[in-house]
This record gives sequence, C-alpha cells and structure tokens, in this order.
Amino acid sequence: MLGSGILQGLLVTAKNFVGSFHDPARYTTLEYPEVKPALPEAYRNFPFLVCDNATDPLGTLRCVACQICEKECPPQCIYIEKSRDKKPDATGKPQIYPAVFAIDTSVCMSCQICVEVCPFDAIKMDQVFEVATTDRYAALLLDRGQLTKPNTYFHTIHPTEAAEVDARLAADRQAAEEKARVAALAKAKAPAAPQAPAAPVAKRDQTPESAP
Amino acid sequence: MIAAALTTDSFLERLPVLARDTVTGRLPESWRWMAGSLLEIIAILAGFGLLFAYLTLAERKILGRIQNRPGPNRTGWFGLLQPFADGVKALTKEDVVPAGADRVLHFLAPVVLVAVSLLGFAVLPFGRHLVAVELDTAVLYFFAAGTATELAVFMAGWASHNKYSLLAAMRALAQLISYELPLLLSVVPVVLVAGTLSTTKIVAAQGGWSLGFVPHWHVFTPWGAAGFVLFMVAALAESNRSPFDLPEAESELIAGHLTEYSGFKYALFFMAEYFGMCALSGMAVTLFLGGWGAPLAQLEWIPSYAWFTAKLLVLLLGFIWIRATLPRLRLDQLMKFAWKFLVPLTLLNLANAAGWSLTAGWTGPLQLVRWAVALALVAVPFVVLGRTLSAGSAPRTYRFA
Amino acid sequence: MTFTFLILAVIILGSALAAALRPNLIHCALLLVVSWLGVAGFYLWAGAEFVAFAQVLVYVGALSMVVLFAVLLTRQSRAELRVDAPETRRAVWAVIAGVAVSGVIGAAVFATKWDPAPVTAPEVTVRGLGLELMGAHAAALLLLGVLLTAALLGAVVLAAPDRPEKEEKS
Amino acid sequence: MSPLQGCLLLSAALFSVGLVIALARSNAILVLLGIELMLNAANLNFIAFWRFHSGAAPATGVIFVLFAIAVAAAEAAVGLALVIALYRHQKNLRLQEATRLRG
Repeated sequence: MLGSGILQGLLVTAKNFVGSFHDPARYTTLEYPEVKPALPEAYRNFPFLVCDNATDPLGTLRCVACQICEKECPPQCIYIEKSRDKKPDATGKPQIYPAVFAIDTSVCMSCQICVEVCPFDAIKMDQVFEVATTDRYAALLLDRGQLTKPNTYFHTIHPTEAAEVDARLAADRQAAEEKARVAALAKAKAPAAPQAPAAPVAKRDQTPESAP
Repeated sequence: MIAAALTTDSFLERLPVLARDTVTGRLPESWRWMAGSLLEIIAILAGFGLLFAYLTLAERKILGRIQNRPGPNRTGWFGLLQPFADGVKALTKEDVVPAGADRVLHFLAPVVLVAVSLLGFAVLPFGRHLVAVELDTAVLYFFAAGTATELAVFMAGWASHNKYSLLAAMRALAQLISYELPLLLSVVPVVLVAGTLSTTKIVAAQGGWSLGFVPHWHVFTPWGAAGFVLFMVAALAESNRSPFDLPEAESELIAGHLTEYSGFKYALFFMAEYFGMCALSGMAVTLFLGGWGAPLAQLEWIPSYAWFTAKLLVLLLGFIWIRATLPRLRLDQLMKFAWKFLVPLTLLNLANAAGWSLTAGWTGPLQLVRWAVALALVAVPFVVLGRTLSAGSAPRTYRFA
Repeated sequence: MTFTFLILAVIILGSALAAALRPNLIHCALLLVVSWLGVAGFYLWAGAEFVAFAQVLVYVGALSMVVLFAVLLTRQSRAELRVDAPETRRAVWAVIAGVAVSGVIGAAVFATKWDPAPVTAPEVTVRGLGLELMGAHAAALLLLGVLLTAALLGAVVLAAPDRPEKEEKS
Repeated sequence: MSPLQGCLLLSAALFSVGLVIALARSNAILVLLGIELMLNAANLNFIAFWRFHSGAAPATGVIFVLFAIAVAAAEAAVGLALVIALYRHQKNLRLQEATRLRG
C-alpha cells in the first residue's frame, strides 16, 4: 500500500537516531583531535630512518649512505651526502654513514620505493599524518635528526614487519659471523689451500661486502 | 473580554498578558494600543528568531545522529552557540551581486520573503490569551499572507540572471501553486465543521473531552486525521522542505533560486524557510491538534502556551525526521502527486467532513455507522488512488542492482 | 479623507503609472502586483476584510503567478522582455482617452449630490456573508462555479500545444 | 471633499491608467493587465459605495466584489491562454501584428 515504504524508512531513521545514543556499532564517529584513530598496521606515510639504539640515534643509524634510495626516488626528494670518515655500525663493522640525509616532505609522495630498494632495512615507512606546518620551506625539509627514529618505534607501528626485519638481520649477522669463523678456520688450517667454498649466504649479505 | 476570563486563570497562564500590561500600564492611555502591538511584534520576532536559531542547530544535530555522527558540538556547550557563530559568519561575509542581476529585485526578494513569512504569526493563538491580532477572517488572512512568498521566490530566481536560478524559480512557482490548492482544501473541512474562520474560535471549538480523556481535537476524527496528514504533506511542499525541496535541489540546480545569494541575504532566505515551516506547523496545531488545549483535563494546570509550544516542536521535529528519511521527488512525480492524489483526496475529505457535521446528531448504534462510513471514506480512496499513483513504479525490479 | 487613504491612493496610482511606463515586462507585472496589493489595502481601510484577503489570495497568489508564467513562456531571450516603448501617436491618443474618461467621471462625481456617508461601516460577518452567498445568491454562486470550470477547461484547450498530426493537416 | 468622492476619483484615475496601458502598450500581456486594472477600479467603486453610501443591503457590495474577483480570475486565465496561443502562432506578442482575423 502507498505509504508503507515511507513508514518503513521513518522507522529505519528513528532506529538509527536512538541507536546512536547507546550503540557504539551505530555511532562510529571519532572526534578527531581528542580521539586519535586506531590506524591499521598496513597504514604508511612518509619514510623515516631506523636507528638501533634510542640513546644514540645518530650513532646507530642503519643507513650506510649507499644512495640507492636517492637515485630511485621518483620525485627526487631525498638528498644524501656521504661522510668522509667511517663509524662502526651495529655489528661493529666500520661503515660510511650519511653526513647529510634530508627529505623534502613537500615533494615526497609516500610511494615507498626507497623502502623497497634499501638493502639495509635502514629506511621504513612511518605512520604520521599530522604533518602540517606554518612554514612552507624550512619546516618541510626534514634533516637527519628529525628523520631518525629508534627501532623500538618501528616495532610499535609495524610490529609484524619489524619482527620480520629483526629476524632477518639477526640471521644475516649470524651467517656473517659463521662465515667469518669458517674463513678464519680455513685460513688457520691451510693457508696455502685455495679459498674454501663459502657457506651459502643470503644475497642481501653479499651486496654490502661487494659494494665498497 | 479578556479581562473577565483572566481572573479565573492561574498565575502562569496570565503571566504574558500581565507582563504586557505592566509595561503598557506605565504609558499614557492613547499610547497603550501602539505599545502593546509593538511588544507583541517584538515578542514574536524574538521568540521565533530564537526558535529559528535553535531549530537549525536541532536539525543539524538530529540529522547528524541519524547519520551516525554527533553534529555541531564545538561552539559552546553541546554546540549551543553554533547558531550565533553562523549568524556572525553570515553577517560578515561579502555580499555578492551578479553583474547582470536586477539589483533592486535581487535586494528586495529576501526582504519581501522574510517580511511576508512573518505575517502569518499575527493570527496564530499561542495561548489562551495570546493572539496578536484577533481577526474574524484569520484563516483567510493566514493563507493570503502566505501567497506572496511565491512572488518573492520568483523575484529571487529571475533577478539573479542565472539559468539555474530561473529554472528553480519556475519550478518553485509550479510547485507552490500546485500545493496551495490541497493546502487550502484541507483547511476547508475544519472551517466547515467549526463554522468560523477565526483561529481562536476554531481552537475553542476543539475544547473539552469525550469519555473524559479523548480531547475533541479534529485530528481524532476520521476526516480530521486525513486532513491533518494532507495538510502536513502540502505544508512540506509549501515550505520547500525535503522531499519536496525541488526549487533548491542541490544536485541539479546548485542551490536553485539561492544560487546567487551570499552572506546575510542567504541567511534571510534560510530564516524565511524556517519561519514558513513554523507558521504552517502552528496553523496545523491550531486547526487539527486543538491549538493550545491540553490533552487531558488533569494537565490543564500547565499553561496553554507551553502546550502550544510542545505541539509545535513535535511537528517541527517531524519535519526534520522526514527530511532525514525521504529522497527528493522528481518534478513530474511532484506534480502527479499533487494533482492526481492530494487534490482528489482533499475534495473527498471535504465531502466527508460535510457528512460528519450533518450526522452530528446521531447517537447509539448510528454513531458506529457514522464512524464506519467516515473511516471508509478516508481509507478506500486512499488505497485506490494510492494504487493508481504507484502503478508501474512499485514494487520495482532493478535491472542492474 | 484620511492620511491612510492618501497613502493608499499614492501606492495604487503610483505603481500603476510606473507599470505603464516601464519597458521591462517583469517589472510591469510586479508593479501591478503592488498596485493590486494597494487595492487590497484600500478594502481593508474601508472595512471589507474578507474581500481584501480574497483580493490578495486571488491577485497576488494566483493571477500574478499566471501572468509571470505567461511572460516566461512567451519569450525566447532575455532581450525580448524589453517590450518596445509605445508609439508616440498611439500613446498620445491613449492618454487623451484616459484623461477624457477620468475627466467625465470626475465631473460627474463632483456634479452629483451624494447622501451623507454613514458613520460606521455596514456590519458584515464572515458567517453572514456565507449565509447570504448560499441563500440569496446561491444561483449566482453556482453559475460562477460553472464559469470557472469552463474557463479552466477553455484555458487548457487554448494553451495546450496542438497535436503533431493536426499541425500537419493545417 | 467627502470620502466617497475621494474613492470615486481614485477609482476613476485607476480606470484611466488601466485604459492608457491597454491602449498604448502593444504587448498582449500588458494589455490584459491594463484590463485587469480597470476591473479593479470598478471593484473599488463597489466597495466605496458599500462603505460610504447608505441604501443597499448590507452585504451586497462585498458579494458583488467577490463575484467580480472570481470572474476576473477566470478572464485572466482564459486571456493568458489566448496570449500563449497567439505567441505560438506568430512568435511574438505584438497586437498590431495579430491581424489574421481580418481576412
């Protein structure tokens, strides 16, 4: 009959009106500045640099200034200057480090290509979205200090990925130590013998050794 | 006349009249009438101005709740200062007049609209002793005052020199003319049964209770219930409210006749829409819902103006509820609905009411016959006409859904 | 002769005269609406409330709408709304005719000796009016209904577009 | 000048203005509006005589005006329908060009 649909519709809206006062499933609005949204783990926005030790962030950067990300960055928003000296990295091996590492966030398009290409897991995607500033130029150009965040922070925002990365790094480190041990052993056993076949190591491990 | 009845009333009931008399009593005799009228005008302007302000807020909050969001809640406690913030914004905005516009008409349209939409309040009885102008022809006056709104809408649309505005003005004219007819025709039964055009007398005719608890409101008779629904539907269309808000259909006509208006002129249009809504709701309360009468004799100690306000607010909330629910009609559906459905029903309702008043003397089992016939006269045409109206359009099978 | 009457006369005549002179058709129509409103005001002043509201309802509510619709339906562009100014010869003759008519009526008005006016307006209640309409004037009322229906149908027939096959024949 | 004379003069003036509009303007709609004004002038007279002239039955003037308003509405509706029909035939509203009935 004419009008029954109208009555049904009125009932639906009335239910929603009443429900919005007591039913959290109906009332889904977050009042944003006070209540922050719970971001999904896969949410990502703007890169940051990972350091291993929060007490000495710039000393324990994973970045070795290989400049792959700078070359790959589609909008060319990364600027890196290599250091002239070397510093021991997390494993104690002396490495070059970035003397200048700057990202222009007004140019960055959050494409994550820098993260994909980084062989050292040194740059990762952040979850920040409140990036508004009152200065168009200086405040949007983030330097090394502003970009660096500890590994523990990475664990808080992307726990799954961070655990994977940590496991991989630990495995790599173990493999490297194993290899060093084998090499040292072989050297000690038969100095004249030809190079023993190296233990199968991950490809990621070979790249940094062949790079310098 | 008022003084004699006043003495029997409670203090709360007399309060507004007493307040007026204390103010006017200090003035010389010859000024009292003028001062009293001025006070009434100020009271109506202030009261309905405030109602307008908070109605906008209530509408936004209720729509928000229905759409699972809180609505404005930042300005002041629960957003209670939002209307004033909106007012300040409207006042300080730039007033843009298009280069090709007819400047005089462009300016006059909102002014005329607000002025005209305020006229109707003069004859609404807000309480037992609260009516600004006691007119013998009050109902006729009310609808005569309302007609000029169409002219103002046309002026706005035409003067804007904008094709969307003009289209909207034409739509508004067609819609307002079409719905004026059912609006007036749904009022005629009340006038016929009450035997008067005076709003106060119509309210008085609805006083009293049968069986001790059923008030003699017109809405509790078959023709009255039908008339009330028809009146409210036509009132929705007359005040350009959803689902009949075609003149300002955002999705098709930007904002219709309001497209070229900004700042305070736009706010005036908005104000006029709400004033029109309030006036028509007040008229519906007066004609069908017993005006300021209390629903139960035991509740009469609550002052009459409180009852009027309560009924008015219920109807206004109904407007908002409907807006939140129904989608907009298409123009041809709108016209079809008015001419093929509302007008025949109102005419039949008129005959129904005439029969009702002729059979007023019937008692006993004849009363049952009276009710049955009246109910059938409401229900049968509704079902039959409703079937022809929705023939071919419902229930619909969707090819791509 | 009260102040109110003079103001009403100025409104009625002023807007009608302005309508006679404006080139823009919409302006003319709106000015005539003002004039009709003035006439309604005159009825109110004279004490005929019912007629005044009926005048507003019919003229401002309905007639002006029909006129505006007719104006908008019978134009092709905005420029056509500016109807050309009246030709001088016709205008002169028209003014002469108007002045002559009002002169003759005015002379008659002043020449006739009128009875003194009653002090109060005749008492006409809405109820009395209704009873009179349905009693003494019932036949006229019925005829009026027939006339209005006929006019409505006639207007529809006249204004409805010709059917395409008819156009081919003619 | 008595109120009745004033009203009658006003009505005469309004009638003349209507006449001038009907005679001088060539647009069909305006001519119709001029005739409407003349009808209004006549109504004004009815009310003036009803109010300021004793003699007739109390409600006659008012009822006469009511009928006149209704007839005027009917006339205007038919007239504007004619105007639209005219426009459809000759694509403008100039009455000087509406000479097809002359044969």
